[in-house]
Amino acid sequence: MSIWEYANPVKFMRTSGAILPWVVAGAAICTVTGLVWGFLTSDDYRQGSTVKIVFLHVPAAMMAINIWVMMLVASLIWLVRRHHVSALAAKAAAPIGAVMTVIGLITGAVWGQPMWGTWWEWDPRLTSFLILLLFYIGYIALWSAIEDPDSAADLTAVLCLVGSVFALLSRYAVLFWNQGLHQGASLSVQSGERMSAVYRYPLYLTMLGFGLLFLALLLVRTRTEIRKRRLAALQAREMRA
Amino acid sequence: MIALLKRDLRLAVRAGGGFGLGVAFFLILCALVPFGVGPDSGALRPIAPGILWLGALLACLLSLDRIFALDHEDGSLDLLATSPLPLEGAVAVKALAHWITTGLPLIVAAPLFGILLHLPGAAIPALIVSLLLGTPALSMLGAFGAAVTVGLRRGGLLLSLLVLPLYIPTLIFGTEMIRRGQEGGSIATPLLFLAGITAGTLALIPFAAAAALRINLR
Amino acid sequence: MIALLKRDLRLAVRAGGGFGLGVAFFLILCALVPFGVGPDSGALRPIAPGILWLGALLACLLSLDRIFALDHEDGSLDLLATSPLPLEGAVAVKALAHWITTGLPLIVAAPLFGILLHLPGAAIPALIVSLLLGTPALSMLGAFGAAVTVGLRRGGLLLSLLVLPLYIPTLIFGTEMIRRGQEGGSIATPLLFLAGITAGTLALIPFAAAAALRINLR
Amino acid sequence: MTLLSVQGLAVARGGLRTVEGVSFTLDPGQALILRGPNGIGKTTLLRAIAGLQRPVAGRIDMADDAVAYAAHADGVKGALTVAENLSFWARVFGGGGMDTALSAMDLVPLADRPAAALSAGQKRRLGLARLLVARRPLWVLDEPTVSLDTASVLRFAAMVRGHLAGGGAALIATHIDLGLDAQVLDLTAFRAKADRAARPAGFNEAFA
Amino acid sequence: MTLLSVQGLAVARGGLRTVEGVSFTLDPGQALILRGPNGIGKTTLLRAIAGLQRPVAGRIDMADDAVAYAAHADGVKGALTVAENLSFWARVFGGGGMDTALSAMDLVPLADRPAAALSAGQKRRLGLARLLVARRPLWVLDEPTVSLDTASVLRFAAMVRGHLAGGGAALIATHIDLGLDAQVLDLTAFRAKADRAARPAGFNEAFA
Amino acid sequence: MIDLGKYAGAVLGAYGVSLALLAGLIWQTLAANRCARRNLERQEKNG
Ligand code: HEM
Ligand SMILES: Nc1ncnc2c1ncn2[C@@H]1O[C@H](COP(=O)(O)OP(=O)(O)OP(=O)(O)O)[C@@H](O)[C@H]1O
Ligand SMILES: Nc1ncnc2c1ncn2[C@@H]1O[C@H](COP(=O)(O)OP(=O)(O)OP(=O)(O)O)[C@@H](O)[C@H]1O
Ligand SMILES: [Mg+2]
Ligand SMILES: [Mg+2]
Repeated sequence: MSIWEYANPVKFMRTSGAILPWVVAGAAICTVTGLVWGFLTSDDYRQGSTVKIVFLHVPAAMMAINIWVMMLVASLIWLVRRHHVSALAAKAAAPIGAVMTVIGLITGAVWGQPMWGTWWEWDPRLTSFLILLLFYIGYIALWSAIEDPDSAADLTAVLCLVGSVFALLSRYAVLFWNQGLHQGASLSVQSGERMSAVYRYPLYLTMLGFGLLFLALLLVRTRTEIRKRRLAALQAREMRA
Repeated sequence: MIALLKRDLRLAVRAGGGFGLGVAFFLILCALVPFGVGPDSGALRPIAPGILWLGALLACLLSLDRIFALDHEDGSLDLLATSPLPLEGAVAVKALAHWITTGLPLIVAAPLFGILLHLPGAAIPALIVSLLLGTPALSMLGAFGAAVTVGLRRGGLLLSLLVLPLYIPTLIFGTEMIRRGQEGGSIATPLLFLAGITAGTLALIPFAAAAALRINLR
Repeated sequence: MIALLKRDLRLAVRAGGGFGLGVAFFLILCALVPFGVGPDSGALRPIAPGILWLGALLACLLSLDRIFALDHEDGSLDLLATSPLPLEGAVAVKALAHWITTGLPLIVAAPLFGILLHLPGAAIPALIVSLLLGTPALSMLGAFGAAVTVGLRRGGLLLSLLVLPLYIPTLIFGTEMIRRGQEGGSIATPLLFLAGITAGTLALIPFAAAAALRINLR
Repeated sequence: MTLLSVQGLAVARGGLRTVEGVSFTLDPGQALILRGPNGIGKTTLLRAIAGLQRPVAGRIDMADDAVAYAAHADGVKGALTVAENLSFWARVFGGGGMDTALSAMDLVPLADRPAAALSAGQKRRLGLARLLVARRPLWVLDEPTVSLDTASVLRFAAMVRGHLAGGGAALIATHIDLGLDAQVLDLTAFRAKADRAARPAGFNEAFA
Repeated sequence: MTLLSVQGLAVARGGLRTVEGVSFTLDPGQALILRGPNGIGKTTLLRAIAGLQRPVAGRIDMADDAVAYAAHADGVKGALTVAENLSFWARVFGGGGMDTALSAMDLVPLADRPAAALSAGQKRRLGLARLLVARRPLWVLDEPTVSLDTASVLRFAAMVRGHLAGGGAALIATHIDLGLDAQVLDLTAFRAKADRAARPAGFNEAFA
Repeated sequence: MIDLGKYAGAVLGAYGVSLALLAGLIWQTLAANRCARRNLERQEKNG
């Protein structure tokens, strides 16, 4: 059978295959040590042992947002440069982002139960997250509903663009609607030292770990998508012949 | 019959078939309600049973036109009507397929959404049982409505209009059941009514729907 | 353009076009809420703005797939795309026709339903203004969703899934406006936001929708 | 033994009669071509014979479950593959013979293709292949060769000939020549008159 | 002055090329018939020329807004009457000539009938009448005579001849003979090869 | 063993569910990849 005449997928498969083991190793090391370290830290005087949840909650929550941004960038690249791999990368990233969002929601909910005495509260932060999940679901559903890969890539990219704008709008609308209970960003520089170093370093480590984990999963999933597309392409060619 | 069921299920899970969309829609609806009525649990708790049932009902409703309209458009319905399958059986099977693809996932997901709306844990069993008893009637009544409106190009809204009043008894007994579960009362009476409505619907509506289909095919 | 608007309106009022069904759906929804929540005004009043807006939103939603799907199926959309009309203009005109047939009747009927839900008279102007400002955005966003899903056979549920999250800002500012009207507060801020969202949507979404249509016609 | 006998048949569409006084019989091995200008009522007549609508007058005699009907629309599901589409109908009609049907209409290379990705003529071929799996003696076909290229029309004619040779019969409405050795019935002569018999066909005649 | 010039055109469907290297020109007064077996890519080619999809390679040169396209589907609204349907398209295309269009396709007696109550061939005639009100020089027609009876086919051919005589041109994909005096282009020779040029037509070629 | 105090259920639950979700995601990713690779190899060998 023919080689892949279009260079992009080939190049991607080669490079990703080369760096994948390193990424996987890094992700495993950072995530596992970060989580174990975090789990072994002493309890917070106010929150008790629940503070340990932060090592899952915050990295997952951050990744959930970052992954959407990455999808937006990939969609733009596809729309402007018609780079097939970037469309597939956006497709591959969406389920990871959705799972991260769900983890953020669930850890938050479990945390909220002892802290605020309720599983779920319509706090703006949490609500925005739920909305983000809705956008993820819509995006994934649209990808899976359209059979033709070219139209699917284009339409999901358009949806991602419009969706990003409205996700942002929703964020402001929700803030306007209800001022909430949720923690502010205590890692940010301006707000000063709100989280003690005991928690900060393992948290940094898990955040790095989750980032690498996302990268590893993204690479593997994109490779899967490329293979699936190649299989479909070969079959389509065969049928047409 | 089994061939028809299998085909409908397969069509539902294929690309564009919309399996699982019902649940997603349900989730969105539950998420939208607090934006409308405000976030505090005091306002949400009393309307939670109503919202949950309404969400189930609308998710059901939005997927109704699939039951016959697609088959009508591409001519399959004509062919089914001239096939050896009795039309009543085809109606029942198609309603069953609709329930499996729409009602069942809703029932599984409902407790989660109950939490979003601050439904107390004690009401969860009542919620599940009421949906389990009620949703088959929704699918069957929906099939009837779909059969009546099948000839109309995009009868979606009219379909809703026809079917919603038929859904009212189910809705009322369903929410009543959850409310009593919430308050810890006895759920026997609404349960009985709900079961009765569903049983009657399942027994009689296929005939009405098949008759409507025959008229529309003429 | 005007020919297209006239045709769409004419199609809507002809048999099977579904004019007025939106209002009927709205009515049914408002009539069902007291069944779900209980009839006393104390429970109804705080949720009334939300219910009214949610009803408007759902009524809008149910008629969305008409915007392009019918024209796609019978080939009119291909012909429109090869006609001298710019596709962006066609999108805008079709959204406008949708608004006239669905949004406008809702706005006219809303005060009545507000009274049904014990909305105080003082909030009625806010209700009307909020709907007047908000529903055009609903129609336009709906046109976008319809354009994205037009190639899919019966994308109804998927369409709702895509469109409802886009409705969230409009819904929030709309209800907030009525709520403030109810409480006698200043409605300037939500009004400004609502107007801003609608203006932005009307200005930009036609291009996105036309792009989606072109992709789907390809 | 006749497969189908039609006596003084009148059919109506939109509450008005289209053709009336149509009589013919079809024996095994026979084919009958219906002709007539657009709008005379061919489709309506065929639907009545397929049992989809009731005749206004006259009688249609045939065995139960004898008809396989193929209409303007093919009843093909775009989301299913060609083979899945066909096997569904095979199961519904309790027949088999998928393979012969696929090869008769030259669909074997397309068998695993989703039907949405077929061209107009390919889709039509799939619709016609369904007739073979239905295993019904009487084929009632409404413009079966629309969109077919010349090779496919020949293949279809061969399929009909095979069906006739096997003791079947076919009633075909068409505007083009299929190269079949069949009687032709021109419906122009049977156009319904304005003044008509006792029973009105529907609201429109009852009040006309 | 040529109305349409196509050079080395390649078009794709489902991410794969169907035909490639197609070149021809159409001058005023000329008609070109496209032939080829089912699924070769006639519809795809016509859609590209009508501007509904982008060609993968090659160029299409013609004036802006020169094309009137008629597809498999007619774009007829069942809820509107025949006259309303036609006048809508007349207004969109800024043309007039409703009456000539109606009489050219013998639709005058049906003018006030809702289009849903037309038979298959009558609906098609309405779809073809639209071409006359569009007043575009280049007609791009995809199997225009489907469902038409012999008389209507003749009428349609006369309409095309009138269009050509008036300085128009027509590009027609069809399987049957229209009796037009036109060149014929058989697409079979242009079927796309497996190995192809640099830029892929879509996902399927990019990854194959 | 470290003492989680009265919030043991919450902490362990959060960790359990999250890690299960992550494991599920990783497993699905790998399984899909394996499946795609196998199908593609089969296709390339045959065709
Ligand atoms: C159920 C839903 C919840 C969601 C969706 C959620 C979402 C988020 C997000 C997105 C962040 C990242 C913020 C940033 O990067 O600045 C975050 C951080 C955080 N959340 Fe939550 N949260 C939830 C519940 C909770 C609960 C119940 C608590 C505890 C009482 C909590 C405590 C925290 C803390 C301490 C941080 C770290 C803040 C920081 O230092 O940046 N969250 N959450
Ligand atoms: N959505 C699709 N995905 C993949 N392939 C497709 C799709 N639609 C059509 N095709 C294929 O593209 C090719 C060209 O189709 P096209 O409709 O242009 O053929 P055609 O020449 O018009 O045939 P016909 O005479 O049957 O109308 C066919 O082989 C068809 O199977
Ligand atoms: N819904 C309807 N209401 C009223 N009249 C109708 C309706 N549908 C069709 N007709 C009319 O009934 C007559 C018979 O239509 P029918 O479809 O049977 O014609 P046909 O012979 O199949 O024509 P064709 O060759 O064009 O397919 C036509 O004159 C048509 O205009
Ligand atoms: Mg006919
Ligand atoms: Mg074609």
